[in-house]
Amino acid sequence: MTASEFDSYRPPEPPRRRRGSGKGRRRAAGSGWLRRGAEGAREMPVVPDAEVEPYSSYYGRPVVKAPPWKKEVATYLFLGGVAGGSGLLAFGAQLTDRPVLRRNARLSALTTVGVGSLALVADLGRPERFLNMLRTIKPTSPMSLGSWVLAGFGTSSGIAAAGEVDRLLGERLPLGPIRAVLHGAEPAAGAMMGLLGSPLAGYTAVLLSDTAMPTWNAARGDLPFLFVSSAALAASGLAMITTPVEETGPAQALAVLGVAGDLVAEPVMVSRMDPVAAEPLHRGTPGQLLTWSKRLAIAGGVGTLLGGRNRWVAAASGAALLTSSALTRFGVFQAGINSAKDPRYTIEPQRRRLEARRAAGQTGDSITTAV
Amino acid sequence: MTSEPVQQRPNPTGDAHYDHPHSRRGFFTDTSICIGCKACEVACKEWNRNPADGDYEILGSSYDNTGALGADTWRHVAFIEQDRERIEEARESGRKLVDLGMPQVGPPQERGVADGAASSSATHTPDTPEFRWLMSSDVCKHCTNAGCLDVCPTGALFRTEYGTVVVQEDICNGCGTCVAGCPFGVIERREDGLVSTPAGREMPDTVKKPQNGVAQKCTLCYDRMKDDETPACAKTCPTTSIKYGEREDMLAAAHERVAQLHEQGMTEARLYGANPDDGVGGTGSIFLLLDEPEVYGLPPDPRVPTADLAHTFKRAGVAMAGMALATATAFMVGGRR
Amino acid sequence: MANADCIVIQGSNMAECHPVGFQWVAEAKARGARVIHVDPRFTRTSASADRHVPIRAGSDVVLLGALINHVLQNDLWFKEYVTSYTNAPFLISDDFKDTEDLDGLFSGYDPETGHYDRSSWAYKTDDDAGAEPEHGASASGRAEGESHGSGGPPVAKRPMRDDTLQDPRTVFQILKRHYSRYTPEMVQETCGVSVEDFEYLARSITENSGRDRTTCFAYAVGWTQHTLGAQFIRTASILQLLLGNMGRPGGGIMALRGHASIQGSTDIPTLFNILPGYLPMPTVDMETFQDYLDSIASKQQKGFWANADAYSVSLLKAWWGEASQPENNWAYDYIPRLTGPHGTYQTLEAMMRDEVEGYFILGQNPAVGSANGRMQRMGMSHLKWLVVRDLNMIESATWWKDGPEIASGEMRTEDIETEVFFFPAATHVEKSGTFTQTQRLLQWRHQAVTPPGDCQSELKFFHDLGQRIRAKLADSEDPRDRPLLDLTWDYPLHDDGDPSSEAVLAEINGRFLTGEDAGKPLSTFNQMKPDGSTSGGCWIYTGVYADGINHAADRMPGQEQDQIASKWGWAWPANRRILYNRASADPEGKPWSERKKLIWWDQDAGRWTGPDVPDFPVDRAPGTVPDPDAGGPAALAGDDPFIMQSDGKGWLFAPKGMVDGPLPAHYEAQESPVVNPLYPQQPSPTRELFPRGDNLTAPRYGQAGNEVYPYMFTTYRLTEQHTAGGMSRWLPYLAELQPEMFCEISAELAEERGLEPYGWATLVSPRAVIEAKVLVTDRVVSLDVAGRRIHQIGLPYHWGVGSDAVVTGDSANDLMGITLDPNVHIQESKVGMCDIRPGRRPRGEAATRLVSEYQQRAGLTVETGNERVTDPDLELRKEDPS
Amino acid sequence: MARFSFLEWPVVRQLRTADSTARSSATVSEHTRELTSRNATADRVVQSVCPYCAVGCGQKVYVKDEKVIQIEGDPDSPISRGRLCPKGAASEQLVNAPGRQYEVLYRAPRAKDWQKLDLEQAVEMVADRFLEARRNKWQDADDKGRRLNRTMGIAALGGATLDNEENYLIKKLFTAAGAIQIENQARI
Repeated sequence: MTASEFDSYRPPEPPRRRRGSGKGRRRAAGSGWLRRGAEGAREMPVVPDAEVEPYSSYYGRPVVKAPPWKKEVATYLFLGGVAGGSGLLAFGAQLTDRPVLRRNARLSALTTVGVGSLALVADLGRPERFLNMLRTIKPTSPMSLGSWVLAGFGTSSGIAAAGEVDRLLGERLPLGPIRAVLHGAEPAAGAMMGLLGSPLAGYTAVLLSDTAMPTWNAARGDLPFLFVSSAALAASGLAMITTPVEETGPAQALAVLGVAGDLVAEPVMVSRMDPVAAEPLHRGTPGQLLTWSKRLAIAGGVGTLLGGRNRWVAAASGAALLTSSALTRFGVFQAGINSAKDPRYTIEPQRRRLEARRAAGQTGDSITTAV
Repeated sequence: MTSEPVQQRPNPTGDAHYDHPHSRRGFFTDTSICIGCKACEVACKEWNRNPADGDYEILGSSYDNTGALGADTWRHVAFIEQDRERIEEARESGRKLVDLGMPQVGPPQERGVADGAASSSATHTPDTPEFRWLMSSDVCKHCTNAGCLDVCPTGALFRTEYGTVVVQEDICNGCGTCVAGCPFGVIERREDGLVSTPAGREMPDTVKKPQNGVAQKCTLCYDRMKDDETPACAKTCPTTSIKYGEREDMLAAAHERVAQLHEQGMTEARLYGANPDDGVGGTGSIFLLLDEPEVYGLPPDPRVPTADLAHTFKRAGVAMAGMALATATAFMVGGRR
Repeated sequence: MANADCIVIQGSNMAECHPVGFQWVAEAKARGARVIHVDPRFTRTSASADRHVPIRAGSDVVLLGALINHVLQNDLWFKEYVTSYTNAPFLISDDFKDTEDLDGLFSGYDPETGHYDRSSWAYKTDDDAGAEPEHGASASGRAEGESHGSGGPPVAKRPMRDDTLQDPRTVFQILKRHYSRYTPEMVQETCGVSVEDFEYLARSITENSGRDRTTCFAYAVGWTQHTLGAQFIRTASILQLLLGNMGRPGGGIMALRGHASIQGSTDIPTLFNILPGYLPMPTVDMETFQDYLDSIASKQQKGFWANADAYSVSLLKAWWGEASQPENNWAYDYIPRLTGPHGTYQTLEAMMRDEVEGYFILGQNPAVGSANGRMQRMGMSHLKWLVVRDLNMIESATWWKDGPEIASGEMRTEDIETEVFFFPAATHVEKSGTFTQTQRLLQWRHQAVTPPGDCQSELKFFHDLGQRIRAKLADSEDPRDRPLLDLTWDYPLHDDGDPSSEAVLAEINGRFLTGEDAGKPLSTFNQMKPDGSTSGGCWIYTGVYADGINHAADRMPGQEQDQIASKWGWAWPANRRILYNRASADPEGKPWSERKKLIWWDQDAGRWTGPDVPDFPVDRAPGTVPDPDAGGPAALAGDDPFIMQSDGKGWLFAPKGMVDGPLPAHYEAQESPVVNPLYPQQPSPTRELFPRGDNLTAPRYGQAGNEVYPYMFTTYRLTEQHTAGGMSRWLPYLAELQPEMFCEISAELAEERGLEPYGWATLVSPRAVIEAKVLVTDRVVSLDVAGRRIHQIGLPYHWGVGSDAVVTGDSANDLMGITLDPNVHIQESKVGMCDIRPGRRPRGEAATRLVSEYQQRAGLTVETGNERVTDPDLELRKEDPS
Repeated sequence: MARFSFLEWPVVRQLRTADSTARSSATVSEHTRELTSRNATADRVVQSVCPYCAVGCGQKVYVKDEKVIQIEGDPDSPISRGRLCPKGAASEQLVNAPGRQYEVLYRAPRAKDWQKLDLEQAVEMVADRFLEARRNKWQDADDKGRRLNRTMGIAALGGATLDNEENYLIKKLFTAAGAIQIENQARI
C-alpha cells in the first residue's frame, strides 16, 4: 500500500489473517449479540491437551445462555447462607439457653434474610411481581422450593426477632394482647428457624447446579457440601463478631467444622468434575476469589482455634470467615456465569461424555441420530 | 400410544392433564432445503411484535446479523461457509453415525428403508463440492423434558395442551432461572425491548409495547394454534424447509427425508432431536442437519438439568443434615468448653 | 417451471431475489430436476443448486454461444422443431456479412454515428427485391427493441428457404459459422469456466431437452444490465429454440423482475418510447397516421400485429373520445413526437443543461438506485421544482440537505434553488388496483383501509392534478391545450373522493362504442376495429374486464384448480399462461410426448385443446396453408406457433428488431479487465455513450492507466433488502438483517490488499469513492481469465447516504458509470472497474480529492474508453470491398 | 395483580387437580386461557398482492378498527401458496412503518429544512408549476418544421411499484400535456 494523506482515516492495522474461518472470531465487547446478557470480553481459553478433539462452534458464540443475574444474586447466595447458619445457631442457643447468642443470631438471621430477599427482588426483571414466587409449589424447581423455604424462614425469623426486639426495648412496644401471642409463638418460630436453616443454606447449591451452566452443573453432587460448609463458617463468623466469647463456644466449634468441610469439599468437588467444566473455577476473577476464600478460611479457622477466647481475635477471625464465605459464593457464581460464555465449556464436556458412552456401547441415547 | 415401551416415556400432551388435550405439535426444520432468506425471522417478529435487536451492525458471521436466538429473535438463521475438507469431515462423521447402529425408533417398516439407504450409501457417494454454504433456521426445541419449564418457580412457563412450552408473560417475574435452565440457550430475559431508529421515532400504536423484564422465547405461535392456524414461520417459509404439524408426522417426515438423503449418498445428513431416549426426551422441534450440531451452535449432548435433580436433592439432603448435625455437635462440643 | 427437468439459472440470484418463486425450482429439484447456477458469486441460489459454475461477469454470450456451438457441432438440436418452428431454413440476403468476416462487426456499420444500416440483414426473397424500406431506422431505431417489445417488427413476407439447411446462406449455416469459434477452450479463456464445468452444463441441458424432457432458463437483471443485455437474452433464446424448449411446459426463458409491477409498467408504460400495449410513440418523421401504422406492421404480414391499426385507433378513442374522429386521424396529432431517445439518462443530461424544470419521482429512489448517483443528485439540483412521492423520506427527497455532495462541499444547501415537494403515498393495501407480475398475470388488490393522513394513491394525485390543470386551462384557445381539454378524464369517484380504479381498468379493457353492444366491455382484442367503433386503452389487456367482470380479481383457490390455474387472476394476452404454446405440439398437432403435453389438436372437435388457453387461432388445423394474399392472424399457417412474430417462426437470426446485430456476438463491457479474445472489436460498437467529465471510464486493458483501477466489481441485491431501500431500509425488521453496506471479496484479494475481515474498505472508481465493510469469503472466487488472475468484488446496492432511514450507507451505484444497451437503454450496472484499499473513505473535500487523484494517475479524459471502434484496421477494410 | 381467589391459586389448583407438579393446566392464567389469534379478531380480511418483487405473491390483509393488524401469505394463491419472503413478511411493518411520512412537506428554494404544507395548496402549486414548465419549454416543431407538439420542461421517473391503472393515468396525462420524458425502473 502506498502511504497517502488518507491513511489517518484508517484504523491501526491488526496482524493479517487469511480468511476468517469463524473459529475464535468474535466481535469487540459492547456491540450486538454479546451485549445481550454477556458482560464484556473474557480471556480466550488455550486449547489444553491434545487428546481432546478440536471442537468447532458457531463463530465462537455461546451455546447456552448465562442467566441475567447480577451481583445481587451472588450477594443473596452469601447472605442466605449466613441467615441459614444463624438460624441453626439461634435454635441451638435457644435450646442450650444462651440468650445473647440466641438474640444476636436471631437478629442476624432476620437482617441477612431480609437484605438477601431484597437483593433477590431487586434482581427480578419485574420486581413488582415477586409474590408470584409463591404461586406454585414446584418440586422440579429449586427456586420454587427455595422461595417457600425463604418465606418460611423469613416469617419465623421475623417472629423470633420481633420477640427479641421487644425484650430488648423493655417490652415498651405498644403490642397489647399481641405480645402474649408473639412470645408464645417464639419457641416454635425458633424451632422453625432451626429446621429451615440448613435447607436455606444449601438449596442455592441445588438451584445453581440444576441449570445448564457447565461449571455449576458439573459440580452438582458436591456443591451443596461446599455451600453448607461455607454457610456454617460464615454464620459462626458473624456470631463471633456480634457475641461475646462467653457464649460463642458452639459458634467457634461450628466455624472450625465449617472450615474443615469447606477445605475438603472443594477439592473433592473439583476432582469429580469434568476438567474442562471445572476450568472456570480456576481462571480469572473467580479463580482469585476462590483462592483468597481458602486463605481466609484457613486464617479464620486457625484464628478461631488459637485465639478464640480473645474477643478481638475471635471477631477478626469471624470477619475473615465471613469474607471467605462471600468470596466462595461470588467465585462460584461468577465461574458458572463465565462457563456459559465460552462454547468450549459446553461442547467439550458434552462431546467427551457422548464419546465415552459410545465407546462403552451405549449408543441409543444421542440427540443426533442417523435415522 | 399403545405399545409398552412408549408408555414409560413421558408424554408431554398426555401428562399435561388438560380436559381436552390435542396431539403434540412440532416443527421439522429440514436445513437441506433452507435458502437462508430469513422470512421466518421476519414473520416471527412481525406476528409476535418482537423488537428488532442489535445495533444495526454487521456481526461478522457471513450473512447472519442477528447472531443467536434470544428474547427478541425466536427464529434465527445460521450461515456457515465450509470448504471441501470440512464437507468431507461432515460426511465421514455422518457415516460413523450410521455405522453406530442407532436405536430402534419408529415402526420397523420404516427402518427397512433406512437400513437399505445406509448400506447403499457407499456405492452412491456423490461428488464432494469444493464449497458449501449451510443455512439453518434454529428455534426453541419445545423439549419433551424442558429445563426452562421445570425450573420456573412461578408457573409462568407451562406445558400447553399441544405439548409445547410457553411463557405466560403476565405471570413471569423475570427471575431468570429458566435462562440458565435451558440446555440450548434459547430462552432469554428481555432487557431492552424498544425499537430505536436514528430519529428516535415512536412506534405506531399497532405495535404493542413489548414486554420487558420477562423471559421470552418461541411459543410455537400458541395463540395462532388456538385458532388452528400454522405458526408464522412455517407458514411463510418459501421452500417448506420449516414444516409444522403433529409431531408424529414430523418425526415420520424426518425419518423419510434423512433416509432419502442417505440414499443419495449424503451421509452427512442426520436428525437432531428425534430420539426419545436422548437427554431431553426428544424435542418438539426436530432438525435435519448436514454437519455436527455444534457447527450450528447446537449442543452435541444436551441433558435437561432436572434429570439429575433427584440425585442432587439427595446429596443436598445429606449436606443439609450434615450441617444440622455439625451444629448439634458444635453445641455439644462448645457447650463443654 | 416446476415441470422442468433441468433449470439453468444464469444472471439471476433467484433464491435471494425471488425466494417464493424459488419454491418451484425447489419443487422441480425435489422431483429430480437438475439445477445449475451460473453466476460470478456463490450465492444462496448456488447453495441450493446441484452445481455452481463461477463465471466472469459480462461474459455470458461466450458461454451461451459455446453451448449453441456444442449443440450444432454435435448434432444435438431438436430437428423437427427447429425445421418447422424456427427461421433456421430461411435464407439471408447475399449482402449480409458476419462478424467472422468483419472482425467483430456486422455489415452495415457506420462508424460516424455508431449505428447499423440493417438492410443487409434481411431475408432473401424470391424476387430478391431485398427488404422493405425501413421506417425511421436512424431516428426511432435506437429504441426499437423496446418499441416492438412483444411483437416482431415487420419483415419481408415470402422469404426463400432451404429445408435441407445446407445452403450457406441459410440462417442455420450462418449461425453455425458465427459460433464456430465459441469453443469450450474459449469459454475457459474468457469466462473462467473450467472445461469440466462446461461439459457438465452442456451435458445437462442437452440430455434434458427433446420430446420427453425440457430445460428452462431463468435470468434477471444480471443479464439485462449490460451493454449487451438484450443480446444475452437473445443468445439464450437461440439455444432454447435449437433445443426445442420454447412454448413448452418446463421450458422457456423466465425473466425474474424486481418490482411488483415492472411488467405492468412496460405493458402500460411509464416509458418514453411506447404507448400502452407496446404501440410505439410516434417519431417526428411519422407525420401522418398512416406513416405511423406502416412503421408498426404491414397489413399483409402474419400474426396479430397486422391489426395494429385497430389497436391504435381504439387507444386514441379511449383517450380522446368524441374528439377522436376520422377527420382528425383519430386525434393522432394530439400525441407528441419523439426525436430520439428520451430515457432517464438523456433526461438527466437535459437537467444538467437546465432544460428540465420539473421532475416527478414516483416510488423510486434515483439518488441511490440509479447509476452514477452523484450525477443524479447534481442533476436534480438544476431543477426548478421536484415532486417526490413515496412512503418514506427517501434520499432522493433529502439530497439537498444530507446528500454526499453536501458533505463533500460540492453543493451547499443555501445555494440550491430547487423547490422540493414531498407527498406521502398510499401503500398497496390502501388502494385498489392491479399489479402485473413477471409472467404477465394481472392480479387485483382490494383496498383494505383508507390512506392515513395526507397519504394518497398515485391515481388520486394524478387525477386531481389533471383536473386542476384542465380547470386552469378551461378558457384556453391555444390549440396546444386541446389534447388536455379533450382528454377523457371523467372517472367516477368513490365516497372518499378517490377515482375508481375499476373504471380505469374498464377503460383499459375497452368497450364497444356503437352498435347494439354499445357501452359493453370488449371480450378480446380481436373485437377491436380501426373504424372508431371500439375503444380500449391497452389492447393486450382486453379481456381482463370481459362481460363487465373484473377477471384480475378472479380468485379460485389454487388447490381447486389444475396446475395452469387459469381462474386465478388474468394473464395477457387473452388469459394465456404459456406463450406460443402451439409449439408444445408437433407440426401435426400431437403432443411431442405424453409427459410434456400442454395443448394439442382435437381432430374430432376441430380445435386446439388442453389445460391452457391455446395461444393460436383455436380452429386453425395443423396442416393449414394460408391464402398467400392473407394478412394478420389469417395468414398464420398451421405450423406457425410464434404468432406475434411477423413470420410466425422463432427467430434464430433476427433480421430486424435488434439494432446491434442480428446474432449475438461477444463484446467486452465498457470497463473490462481483459482484451476481447474473439474479435478485435472490444466493446459493443453500438453502445450508447455518455462521454462527460462526471462520467469517466477506466482505460481498457492494455491501455495506460488501466492498472489504477485493477479490480472488477459487480452489483447485486440481497433477499433482505429491496432495490434502493425505500421500502426496506425504513423497516427495522429488514434493516437489522442486512444493516450495513459491504463488499464481498476473495481471500486472495484480501491478502493482496491487506483487507481485514469485517473491517472497512474504500473503493474508488473513475466516478466516485465509497466505503464498505469487508466480507472475505470463498463464495467469491478469483478467476483465471486470459492468462491473468481476475479479482471480482461483489457489491450490494441497497444503501444510500441520508439521515432518515433506519440504516444508511454508501451507495454502490455511485461507483457506476452510465453506458447503455442500445436496444433498450438499460445501463450497464453489473460490471465496472475500481480499486480497493483498507480503511474508511476520506470525508468532506478529501473524498473528491481522492477521486481526482486517481483520475489523474490513470490519465483519464472524456475520450478514455469511449472509442466506438477499437479495431485499428477497420478503416483499411472499409476500403476493401469497393 | 388481579383479584386473588383462593381456589384459583395455582398451589390449590395443583393440589386439587392431576397437574400436581404445576407444570401445565394448574398454572395457566386467565390471560393465557383467553388468548386467541390476532387474526381471529379481525373485522375483515382482504385479498391483496405483495408490493415488493414481480413474483406476485398473494397476501391476506387483516383489518381491525380500520387498521391493518396483520398481513400474511394467501394459501389460495397458485403462485405463492401462502408463502412470503422476508420482505413480503414485513409488509405489515411497511404499512405501519415507524418512519412513514403522513404529511406533505415543502422545501423552499435555498431553505435549510422542510416546512409543512397543506395538501390542497401543495397540489395547486404543483399544477401551476406544471403548466408553467410546460409553457416555458414547449416545442411546436423541429428545425425542419415537422410537428413536435411537446414540452421538454417536465419529466417523471417511476411506475414499477405502481398499479397499472395509475401508470395508465400518468401516461395519459403526460402524453396529453405533451410531456414525453417519462421513465421507470424497467430500465434501471
